[in-house]
Amino acid sequence: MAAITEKTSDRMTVRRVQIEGNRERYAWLFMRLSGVAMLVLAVGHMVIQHVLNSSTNLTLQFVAVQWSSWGWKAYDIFLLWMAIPHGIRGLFNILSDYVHNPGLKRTIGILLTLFVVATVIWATIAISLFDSAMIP
Amino acid sequence: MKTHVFDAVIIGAGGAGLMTALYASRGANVAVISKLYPTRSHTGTAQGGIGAALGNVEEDHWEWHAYDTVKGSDYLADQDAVDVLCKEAIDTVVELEHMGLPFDRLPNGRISQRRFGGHTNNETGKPVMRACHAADRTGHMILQTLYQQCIKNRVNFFDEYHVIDLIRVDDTIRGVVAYELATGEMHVFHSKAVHFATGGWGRCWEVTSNAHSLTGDGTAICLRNGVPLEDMEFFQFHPTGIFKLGILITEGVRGEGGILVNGQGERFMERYAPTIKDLASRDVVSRAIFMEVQAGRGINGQNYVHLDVRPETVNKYNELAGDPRRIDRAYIESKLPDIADFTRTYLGIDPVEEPMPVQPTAHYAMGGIPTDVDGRVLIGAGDRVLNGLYAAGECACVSVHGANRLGTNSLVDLVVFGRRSGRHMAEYCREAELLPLPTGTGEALQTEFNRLRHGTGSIKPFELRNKMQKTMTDNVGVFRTEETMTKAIEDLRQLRHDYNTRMHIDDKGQRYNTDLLEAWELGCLLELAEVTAVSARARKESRGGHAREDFPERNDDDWLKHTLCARNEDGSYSLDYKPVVLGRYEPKKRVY
Amino acid sequence: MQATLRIRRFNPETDKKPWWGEYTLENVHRTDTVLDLLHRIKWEQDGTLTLRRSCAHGVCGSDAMRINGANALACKTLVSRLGVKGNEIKIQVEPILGLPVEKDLIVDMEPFFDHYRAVLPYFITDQPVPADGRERLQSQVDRERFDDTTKCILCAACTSSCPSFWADDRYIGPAAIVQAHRFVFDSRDEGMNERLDVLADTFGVWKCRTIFNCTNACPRDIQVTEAIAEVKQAITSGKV
Amino acid sequence: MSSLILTVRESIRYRGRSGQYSWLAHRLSGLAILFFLVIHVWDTANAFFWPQAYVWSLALFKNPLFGLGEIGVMAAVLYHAFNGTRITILDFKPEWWRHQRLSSLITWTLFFLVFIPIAVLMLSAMIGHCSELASAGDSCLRIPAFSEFAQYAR
Ligand SMILES: Cc1cc2nc3c(=O)[nH]c(=O)nc-3n(C[C@H](O)[C@H](O)[C@H](O)COP(=O)(O)OP(=O)(O)OC[C@H]3O[C@@H](n4cnc5c(N)ncnc54)[C@H](O)[C@@H]3O)c2cc1C
Ligand code: HEM
Ligand code: SF4
Ligand code: F3S
Ligand code: FES
Repeated sequence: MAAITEKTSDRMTVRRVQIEGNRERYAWLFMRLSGVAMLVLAVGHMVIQHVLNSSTNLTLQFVAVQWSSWGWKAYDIFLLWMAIPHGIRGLFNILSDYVHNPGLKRTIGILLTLFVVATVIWATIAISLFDSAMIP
Repeated sequence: MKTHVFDAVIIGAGGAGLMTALYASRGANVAVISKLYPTRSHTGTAQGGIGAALGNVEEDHWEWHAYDTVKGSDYLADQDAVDVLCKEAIDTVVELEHMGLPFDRLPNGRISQRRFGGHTNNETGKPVMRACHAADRTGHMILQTLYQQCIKNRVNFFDEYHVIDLIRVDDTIRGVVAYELATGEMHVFHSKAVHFATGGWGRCWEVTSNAHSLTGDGTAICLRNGVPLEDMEFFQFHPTGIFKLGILITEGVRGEGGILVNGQGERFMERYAPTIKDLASRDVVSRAIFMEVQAGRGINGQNYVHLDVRPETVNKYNELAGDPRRIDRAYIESKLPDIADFTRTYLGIDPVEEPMPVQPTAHYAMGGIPTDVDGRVLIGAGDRVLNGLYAAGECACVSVHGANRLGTNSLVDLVVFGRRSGRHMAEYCREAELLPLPTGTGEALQTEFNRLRHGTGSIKPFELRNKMQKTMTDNVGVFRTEETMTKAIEDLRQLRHDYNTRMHIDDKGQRYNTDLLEAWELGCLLELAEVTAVSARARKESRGGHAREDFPERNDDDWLKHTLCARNEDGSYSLDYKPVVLGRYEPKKRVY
Repeated sequence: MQATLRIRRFNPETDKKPWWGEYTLENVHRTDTVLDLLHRIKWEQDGTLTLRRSCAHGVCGSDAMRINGANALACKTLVSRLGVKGNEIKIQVEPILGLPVEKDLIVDMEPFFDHYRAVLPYFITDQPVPADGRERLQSQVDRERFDDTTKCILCAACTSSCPSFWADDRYIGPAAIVQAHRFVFDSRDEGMNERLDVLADTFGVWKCRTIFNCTNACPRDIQVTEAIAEVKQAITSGKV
Repeated sequence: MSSLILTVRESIRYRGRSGQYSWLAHRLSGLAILFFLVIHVWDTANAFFWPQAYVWSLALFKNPLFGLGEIGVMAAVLYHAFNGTRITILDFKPEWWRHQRLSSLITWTLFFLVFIPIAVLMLSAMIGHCSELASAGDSCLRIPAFSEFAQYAR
């Protein structure tokens, strides 16, 4: 009856698992990571642009002042790269709850991806090439 | 009518049916037919534990377990079968663990064990820790584990099919007839072997721990097909059912130190069982409660007592007994979580703070379809084997429980004899031939079902059921007399007559007609109730679960024998007896 | 007291569409369960009322239904918890959502069990049993890790309360994830790779949007959302 | 599509608790932000590609109707951000899901604490703008004409 006095380890057994790569999993992670990033970026953006500077006195000149600094340009580009994919992925998640036809779901996925790419490129060009000196 | 062909069909997907299926399916093509989804079977409600002399906590031997079982049975158990039960218990419990069953663990990583009523150290007479458990949901884990293994082994399941008859031609088995709940269609399962594992029939009584579905179908079907039933007078009343509701409070509560208290705040079991007190076997404790109540010592003069597992009470008595164990709220929450949940849900009582109101509740059928240790059904006093017909679990009677079953022994019974009959059946099917179905199979049942469906009487089934439950509770309960049982038999005859001639049901449809099936189940209950009363009235002694006020003593000279009750063509019953297999343990007076 | 029950009825043999049946019961007690009341209606008033039930004390998982709008077991829902007003109570009972209604309160459980079977809900290991013929060892901490999810009785209250499952019934659902959790976090089991592959797929855990209805509905008080989160974490971290 | 109707109907009928309402609010706010953001991004890009259109839209957005929408988007962003953070934290700390009721309560409280003052600020700016225009004999409700901003044409 010695056995009863022995004790197994108090440490929890932890094991490694191998899971096949999967898009869903990365999308899930991305939603959370981009979300956390945006907690600072998007909320900051909203507060700065829409509260501290009311849009009632927003002008092109104001934008020009801001985008004369590469810091602000980078801030906005970064926010853009987070927000559009995050939002569109969110939309895709919602749509895929209701669109059960695999073909249609794929098509929607492709269209939304194209939309993300187009939007991000278009807006990135705009922000980075924006030349404050050109504004009267 | 659809016909399916299998080597063997197993009726019932509780612990016994699934264990049988697992083993039988290794050598034969089997189907499991169950009127419930397998995981809904009543095995899932078993709480306290499964007994096996693993000796993980303290010294223990299977021979001690065997002695306790025989003593618990009031010496009516067949001792050769008890030896098989207790010896193989160890192996089967370990096998369950190997199948993944998540037993609670000891600090050294082995299966945890606790005390349970009637399980003792044979040398000291003190309770021994023998009940292996997974919190207080051992049955749930057994049921889940076995079902999981069946899925893994691709066993064929026919869920929500009611078996309603056996196809027996002379002394051969050809299959069963089943009613598909979803469609109302009759199916014939054509097979070489048939195994019944349909569980108990506690629904004969008013206050019961048993599920609504426990209506003894398989046992009644066998009875109707010429199998005399064994020891039907022995039905166990568990001492601690929740007052009025009958929901079971496991003996594990007392195993963990809980005690029973009467209206005067007295631990009355000290008087009835001086050595092991609250952990005496169930019949003893149930009778003690009944007697306390009769003597006006129930709580507030009512017909219940208190079960007290409050840490302060338990610790006080442990200290008095020189037992070093102390418990607290966390301990109760982890060892008895479901019990705490039941009392909180149904009584609004927290067992850590208040004692629970309990009364004896109809719990377990010791008797049933007579079988040998390989699950083969035996016919009559001569133990004639009916080839191809098997039974195991609560519906069967091996007999290892005799006149009173020990707690934890039913789960052992399921897995040990399920395993043995599964093996035997696989072997039998290898050699046996598939005999042709007789013509007109199932037609009689169609007629019977049509009669039930279209009955035009004025009585609804529930009225008959209530009357049956009342008369069984009043007259064939914890204590019985010649007079009460005669009254019960008369009542039951009348009810059976009403059932056959004056009943009607509302639902005339085909699909999911539960109204119809409840009515059919009532037919089984009525029959088993009457067999119980008839068998009980004839036994003029008190033994185990059968306690007679007019014959208070056990009488080994005349009654150390098994009852067999057969159904005659005209629907009456006749009795016969066969000897008990004795062995190492000579009958002596039972003191706890 | 008096109880009025509104029950969603549907008999495929006679009805084109579901309808509401109203039933009044007298002498109802606060301690009665909804199952008691349904039984009284079935037995005393209308035998055609159809439902599943067995154990009557919340452990077999037969009678998950929607009571006053939310999923619960009829046998575990006491009248006193349903908002008794004076001497009256109104109770609304419907079948659970997202599974095809077969008759009255009975739904087709096959799709549910299909999802259950998809997670390989059985013990998998290649390890030989111990040579001494005794049990495998497991420490108390390792046993504790999956204790909560062993309580599941497959009642489907969770899965059928999940808006994500209503939207797409290919979502494997909380119940199946709970069952998988029970094995994934069992230190003796070795099937975690296969199981997590199923759960990491499109219709696996990612369809869970942490709505939490499942946990609220679970009659066994299983922390379902927590279990799902643990599975998600195992998949993202590659560790169990 | 039947599943869409079912989900929408039952998301309202089902007596879920804080979790269900948090999810609904998160989803709706996410969609609202996305709707706004897409317009906002394409519009802002005009500052480079087509300044006239951009300046015109700036004037248009000063209309109180858009102003109210802006407050709505502010609410959506704040709630969505707080709740998203809540979900993320709980996802990485599974055992905290036990406290989801509390966590939603905290989120809602935090949201209102932050949003109300901000809404007041935004509203007063909007009212200030309108009264300014009104005193100049103009109306903030007037839709500006595209041609007014011809000096920005490229
Ligand atoms: C509340 C409670 C607690 C208990 N605790 C313990 C304990 O701690 N330890 C212990 O050892 N024992 C305990 N028992 C006793 C033990 O659980 C039962 O005796 C045992 O589970 C019976 O198992 P079974 O396989 O024979 O039948 P069941 O599990 O009852 O299964 C019966 C099966 O038969 C099927 N069936 C029935 N009729 C038909 C039909 N006509 N057609 C098709 N299928 C049919 C049902 O669908 C079901 O699948 C307890 C019992 C109760 C009620
Ligand atoms: C501000 C910080 C933000 C945080 C912390 C955040 C966080 C999250 C998280 C964690 C999710 C996943 C929810 C889930 O899977 O259950 C999500 C979903 C979503 N987000 Fe955001 N997000 C933020 C900003 C945005 C923005 C700016 C948009 C719009 C462009 C947006 C649109 C969406 C959409 C549409 C969804 C899908 C909702 C759903 O599936 O129900 N989010 N967000
Ligand atoms: S997790 Fe809970 S609600 Fe879901 S099936 Fe299991 S017991 Fe039922
Ligand atoms: S309700 Fe559904 S979305 Fe997740 S937390 Fe529960 S499964
Ligand atoms: S009847 Fe068994 S869970 Fe309700």
